[in-house]
Amino acid sequence: MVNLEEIKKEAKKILEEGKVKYIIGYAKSSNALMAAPTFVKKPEDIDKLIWDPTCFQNLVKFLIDEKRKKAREKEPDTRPIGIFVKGCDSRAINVLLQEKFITREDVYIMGLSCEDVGVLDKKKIFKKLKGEKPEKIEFDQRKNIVISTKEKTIKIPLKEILAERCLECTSSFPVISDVFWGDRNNRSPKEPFKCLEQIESLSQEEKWDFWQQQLSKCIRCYACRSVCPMCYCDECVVDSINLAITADTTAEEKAQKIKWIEKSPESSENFGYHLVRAMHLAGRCIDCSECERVCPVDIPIRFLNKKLEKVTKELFDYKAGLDPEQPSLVSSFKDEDPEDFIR
Amino acid sequence: MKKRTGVFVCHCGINIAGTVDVKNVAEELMKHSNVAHSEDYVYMCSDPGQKLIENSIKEHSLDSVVIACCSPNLHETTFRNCAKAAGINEFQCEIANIREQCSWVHKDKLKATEKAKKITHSTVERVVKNKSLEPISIPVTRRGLVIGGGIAGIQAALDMANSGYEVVLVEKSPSIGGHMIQLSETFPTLDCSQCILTPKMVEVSKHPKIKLLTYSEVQEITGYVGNFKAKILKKPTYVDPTKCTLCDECIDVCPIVVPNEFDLGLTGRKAIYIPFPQAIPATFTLDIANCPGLLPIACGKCMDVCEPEAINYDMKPEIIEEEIGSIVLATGYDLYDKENMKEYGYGKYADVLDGLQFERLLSASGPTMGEVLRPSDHKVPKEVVFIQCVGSRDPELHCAYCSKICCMYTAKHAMLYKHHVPDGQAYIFYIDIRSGGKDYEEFVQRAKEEDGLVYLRGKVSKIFEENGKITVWGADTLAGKDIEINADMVVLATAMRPAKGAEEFAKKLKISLDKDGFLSEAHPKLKPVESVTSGLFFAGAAQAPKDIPEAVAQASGAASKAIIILSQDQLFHSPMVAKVSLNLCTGCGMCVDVCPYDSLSLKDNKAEVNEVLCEGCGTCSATCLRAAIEVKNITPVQIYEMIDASVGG
Amino acid sequence: MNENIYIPKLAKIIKIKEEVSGSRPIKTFRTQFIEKNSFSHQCGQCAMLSVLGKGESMISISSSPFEKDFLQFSILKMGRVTSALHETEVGEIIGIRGPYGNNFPIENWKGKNLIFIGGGIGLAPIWSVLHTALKKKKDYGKLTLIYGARTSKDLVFKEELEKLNEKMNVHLSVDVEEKDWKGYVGFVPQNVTDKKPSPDNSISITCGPPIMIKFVIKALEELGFEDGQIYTTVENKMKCGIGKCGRCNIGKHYICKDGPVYSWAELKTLPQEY
Amino acid sequence: MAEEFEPKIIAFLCKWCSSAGSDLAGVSRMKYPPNVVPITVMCSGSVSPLYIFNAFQKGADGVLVSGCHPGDCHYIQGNFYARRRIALVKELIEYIGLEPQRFKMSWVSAAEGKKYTQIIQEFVQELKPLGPQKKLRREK
Amino acid sequence: MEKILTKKSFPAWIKKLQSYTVYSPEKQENLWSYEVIQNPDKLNLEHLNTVLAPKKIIYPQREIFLQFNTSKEGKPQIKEVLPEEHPAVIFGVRPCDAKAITLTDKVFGEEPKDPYYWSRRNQTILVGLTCNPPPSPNCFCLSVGGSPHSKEGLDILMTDMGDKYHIDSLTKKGEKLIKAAENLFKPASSKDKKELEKIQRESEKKIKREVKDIKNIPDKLKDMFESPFWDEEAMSCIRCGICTYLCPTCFCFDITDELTSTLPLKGKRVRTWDTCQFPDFTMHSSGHNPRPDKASRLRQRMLHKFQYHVENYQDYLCTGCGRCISLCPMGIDIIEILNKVIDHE
Repeated sequence: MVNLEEIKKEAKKILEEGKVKYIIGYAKSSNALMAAPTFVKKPEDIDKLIWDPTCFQNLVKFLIDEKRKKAREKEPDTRPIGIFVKGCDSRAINVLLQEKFITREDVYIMGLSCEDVGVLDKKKIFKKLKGEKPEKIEFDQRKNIVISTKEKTIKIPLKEILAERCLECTSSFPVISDVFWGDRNNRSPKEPFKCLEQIESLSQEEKWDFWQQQLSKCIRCYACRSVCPMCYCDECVVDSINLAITADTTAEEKAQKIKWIEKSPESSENFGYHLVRAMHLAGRCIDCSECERVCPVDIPIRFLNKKLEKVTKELFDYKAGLDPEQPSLVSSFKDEDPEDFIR
Repeated sequence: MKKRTGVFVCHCGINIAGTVDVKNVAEELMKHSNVAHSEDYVYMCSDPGQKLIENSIKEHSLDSVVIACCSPNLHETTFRNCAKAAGINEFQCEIANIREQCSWVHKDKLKATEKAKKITHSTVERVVKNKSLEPISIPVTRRGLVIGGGIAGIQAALDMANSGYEVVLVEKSPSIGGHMIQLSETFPTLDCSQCILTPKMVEVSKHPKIKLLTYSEVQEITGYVGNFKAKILKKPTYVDPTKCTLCDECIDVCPIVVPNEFDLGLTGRKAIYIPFPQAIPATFTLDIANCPGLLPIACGKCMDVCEPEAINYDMKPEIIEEEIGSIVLATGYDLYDKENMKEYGYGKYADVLDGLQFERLLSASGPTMGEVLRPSDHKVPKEVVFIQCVGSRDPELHCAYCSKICCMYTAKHAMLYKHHVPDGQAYIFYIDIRSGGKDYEEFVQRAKEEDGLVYLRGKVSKIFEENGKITVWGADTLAGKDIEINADMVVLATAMRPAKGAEEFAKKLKISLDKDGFLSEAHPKLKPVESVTSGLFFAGAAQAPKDIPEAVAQASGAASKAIIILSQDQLFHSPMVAKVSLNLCTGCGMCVDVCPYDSLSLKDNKAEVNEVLCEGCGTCSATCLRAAIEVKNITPVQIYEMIDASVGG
Repeated sequence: MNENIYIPKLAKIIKIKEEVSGSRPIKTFRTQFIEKNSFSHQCGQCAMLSVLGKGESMISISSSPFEKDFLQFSILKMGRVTSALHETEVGEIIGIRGPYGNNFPIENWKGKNLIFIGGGIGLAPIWSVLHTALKKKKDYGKLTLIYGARTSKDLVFKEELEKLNEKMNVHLSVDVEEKDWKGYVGFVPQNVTDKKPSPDNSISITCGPPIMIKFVIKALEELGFEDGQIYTTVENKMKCGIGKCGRCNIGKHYICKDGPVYSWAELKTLPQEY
Repeated sequence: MAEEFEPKIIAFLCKWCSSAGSDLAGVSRMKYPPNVVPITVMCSGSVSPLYIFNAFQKGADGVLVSGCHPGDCHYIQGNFYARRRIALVKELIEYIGLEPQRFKMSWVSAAEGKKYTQIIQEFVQELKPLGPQKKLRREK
Repeated sequence: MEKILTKKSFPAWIKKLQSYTVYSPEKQENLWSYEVIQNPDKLNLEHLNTVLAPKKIIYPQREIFLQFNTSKEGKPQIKEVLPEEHPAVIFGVRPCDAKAITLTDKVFGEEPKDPYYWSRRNQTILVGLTCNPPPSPNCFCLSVGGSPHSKEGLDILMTDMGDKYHIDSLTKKGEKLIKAAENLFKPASSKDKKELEKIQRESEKKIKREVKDIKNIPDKLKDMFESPFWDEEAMSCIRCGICTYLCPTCFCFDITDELTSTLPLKGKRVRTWDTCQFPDFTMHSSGHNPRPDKASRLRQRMLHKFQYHVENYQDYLCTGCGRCISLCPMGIDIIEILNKVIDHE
């Protein structure tokens, strides 16, 4: 069992020793159902830290900010960043290591096992609460969640409100860490890609109708890419501006920047964006599902990523984020890669 | 400035104009805001046609041109030269293929014209964004490297050295000579292999331009055409060749006996040895793998007896670095492994020999001094069965290819056997006889007719030893019956395989291999000695099974190709190479992984292109998630515009 | 029905002059509306130029309002739209909407000495007011221009600058030493300090890259200029030109509407987000 | 009578094999429908998924990517990377509901003019009953 | 004019509004969204906050400004594209969202007026609904000068009174709408009015979240521009556009050209929503960015809403709908930030 006090003790120790620059962890937010990222710089602030199934966020995203900030500083503090990492988050760290975006020395990984739980799905709870504001939540034996609103207190089995990806998670503990709390029990859901069956069983036209309906909702707030730890480019290929401008970017380079998609939230452009996004995450997505969680219009984005995860596994026996040393999916091949689709 | 493009639509007589309304194509493109001039002409590639283009370029101050005509494979160079003559950069000229890919394959004039417009429009979009480029010049180190000291390597090294270039010849064994020096007599002329090869070996050793490194292995080759760097490991022989007098005293005292490679295990040798009497360099080698130890306490007998004090146990491996302009690879072949041919008793029965072993038996310098005696009991074999295609031409179980030389050497073997044992009987199992080559067919006929060899068409199913005889079960498919021969000796014409370690070596050099593991040439017909990596050439059996004359011819071919590079002050490379946008690159290294030419590397967390190595394939560009790398003049933005034009948007 | 403010008016390019070549080229475009007198502007105002298919870009009008027949823009090739503008040829038609923003209060400056301080392409916004002042020279006191660029090749309006020498004090500078350069060597703010324009009864108008403006203001303050005597222009990214799209918002101001001309006294009250 | 629907096809052909193969079809005067506009690229490995999505967005009714047979790549292994990448694209666009017939990959060697011709003929035949591709196409 | 309409008759009223495009909140899976009503009988006004405010109807995320068509010779053709003339009614508008429309009215109404906005705005009738209970746990309209039964910006305000609606017609446009089915309405009795007052009072009590001392916020913010406070608060921001795209008052936009043909060059100029939270929003083409980091962008959002807009229009650019709080992926809470601002030393 993960013991929060032990985590705090370690946090305090490494902060006092100056071993880390700061610690990225979770704290309570104004919303009882969702923790907020917190950045603990001083040992006296460690009491803010929490660890429970409301700790949704994949904090690895903030390592990108840190890297950018460091690049701007003249004499950067090169100490590692302490970071709370769940099983899925740790795979994100591995991908960043694999793609040489960070080095192992940049992070002090504080691994937390989700054990037999995981994180909540806010939307599922929302459905159960029918709009009432939760005032307080408690966890009962890691089996149930007890939610109190103004009017009532309800007890819901955790299984009913855990995030889908947690129910389908295969390794709920970090695969890479410097310190670790909790157990390393592997879960093995019988059918890891069962969630895709429903869409896959649709006819071509039904599939189209489904995605057309879902993707036409997109308002292109880009929260899915903003939250994704794999989306660390200074400038996204689908943006038509030239953000990564340096002093020697020529006018011509800026002028030639391709508009792969238009800014208009039209169906074609939304598809363009989401297809490129999915492609660029093939072999990189570690299924933290943050993209889907943050989507304000409830697009089931995870089903796009998950599909490619499945294809990648089945066709190429490739799984993202398990080994920082393996070559990337698209920068490697095997002689026996399937080609039955090729004429 | 806005590009001023000229569009020239060729009629190609009626080849294009018969199906495509060329005037209409020219008119349509004139609507393009970058097209400053467009016209059509009956034969653009003719002298007047080219003159017309030149004049138009000058008259309309064009800075780029699109020629809508036949395939770029035919006249791209013509028109680029023409553009150059008119004063514009050759890379500002592109070809729109409206003949092979349009007029010749369609009938409907209206639709073909529409398609021709799209193709031409798309090419205009490309050229509008083309940059003027200059070929990349590369300095040349005028020095060659030959890897492998068999007949092919020797020939290549001599040809290059005799043309006046310094050559480094690297051989992994203690002597040059390769397999040819093991042979007895050579088909079809039956001249003595050693007699014809040793003079060449001596020439190599004496040649002032050749630096011979035996008992050495190339460990690494970096760099690129004209500028390779080779790292060569020279293994210690523990004998100083300048002091060694070849007195043989050390051999006499050495207590260790191991199978002799030169005789393919038919004889033994000591741990300190000279591979064969005519070895070049003529010196002893202490075989450290078999020597009981270098410490004098362990043995040290050889050192004790060596009067000239040539033996030095403290000799260390040496890394030699050489700068090289071009390389000839002649790593040769080995025979198909015994392990693979157990059904023929190969490796199990002493009297089942392979072709090379039999060569040694026939050789005057061999274990039997040229007498044919069977290894088991040193008796003269009276019945010998020769089996062809052992391991070759057997796609299911062994090698799919034909080893090419076996028909000939088996005929030679049987013939020489008969010369040695006139009352002996030679049977040859064969699938069919391949005797293409100068005087080859005559040779085989002579063997059949004059020496009374028995050729049996069919395969051998089983070989087993019984009562001191080797029983061969086979089939004569012509006679349609099963055959059993109780032979004294069986000689297998085993398949030729690429030399051991060649695969690993090729991987190190990033040379691709064919499915059989032989070196893969750049083009099977037109570039048979070139590799895809420029500056690297192939000679001999490393590329495919070859006989001596072929190996020699190819070696001379490879040498002349290598000399072409060495003879130039500088080389030129296509400037259509990858270019990195440093501000977009995050240094993930995926492009480095996919580059087939090792032209990309990471420097300060950014990808860096070695333009000389880059062949412009663009795989890096499609792999990069950040669009941070592209190939000049076929950039994503050009493709983007071309797609627009091609859908007719 | 009100006029749709987002629809550009068509104007023909009647003259193009290459001011600066090289990797940061500048060209001056003279344009004429197809429908006459589509608008008139005041010194310091901007207009939104359209290249259809590429987009719009806000450019300051460098011709004086006295010039009724044409509008003139000097444009540094910078991004998508300005690159497209640099590709146009005489006779081509572009779109213009505007004029946008406030103007230099030249009426209030009558009788005063005017010191124009510019760097690089920053001379363009000044050019309009400078020419207006020249036209009514007797209304004003001493006119001075302090102008510099990276190299002599990067100076705009070179020929006019030479002629200008006869009518006013012109002090040119280049950032680094070069052969045959007779003027000042050093950055524009240093040249200001060196030339010591007097603050008495003077107004200074400065325009250039943000970093230059910052140091010029410092230099002027050291020379004794009051905040109200220093004028400059702010050019943030703009899209609508009418204070709605929100891009050029700084504090309570929208630069396209409330700017781009500011006295240092005014500008000081705004957050430094330019 | 309404004119028969003529699908627009973009074909990304590698320069060394497939484009040469299509040249051979020309030299041999084989006939195939004029619906395909070829874009010759250096290697099938250089075809970015973005090109494919973009072609559909711009109104292509079908897209073909064609390279050298495995092992024959002029650039040694570019087509192997392409094979992997294109497999992903193919799965993805089928998954979102675009008709799988609209996207094809083929190996066409320089000697396979006939094969190229057949591929185009079949492709056009398969696309005709599907009608125009409107799903990913931008409104005009 | 106060009327009573039974819930049973409500669909009948809507059926009478055939000459209008009628919008109402519709539940799609978990989310509420304003959609054109297909079936008046299925209308349900018990909606929680819609993801997007009715702003999206009057000021759509994408608006075509003009179409152009060029040729190499001759002058280009530019065609203005104004929205079609089509009157619309939006039912179930929450008072905060209606108030928000009055705020954008001011921005787009300031000379020169925005023709696209007004062409839609003038044709739209807003029928509000008193928030009882509040549609979001993060409602704080009371703190920013609104209320769950505010009439500001509405043409009609409806209040749910169990089996009937209290209908308060506020403008001529509203009158017209009632006139379309006059016989369905009964005048409100004094008892009804009393009940209404009670409901309204209760509805205010149900608003649980508040900003302390909001009147002092603008002044407080003025002195906080340089404060490291913003760096701290923005640490967890991921620079997405949720807070602003979902905000009923945010109005920033971009104008871009989209091509439909390249030979000849044809296309359209479109307006799309944009947000100050995107890094490229303020970036000059030189690469210089006056607001280079997320701290300065969060600050801009806060200052624009609670200082600059107040200076220009004497009103907060925030109506307390709580959307940005509920949907911020990282739990950034505008109320908490404001309360911290007040406590800031």
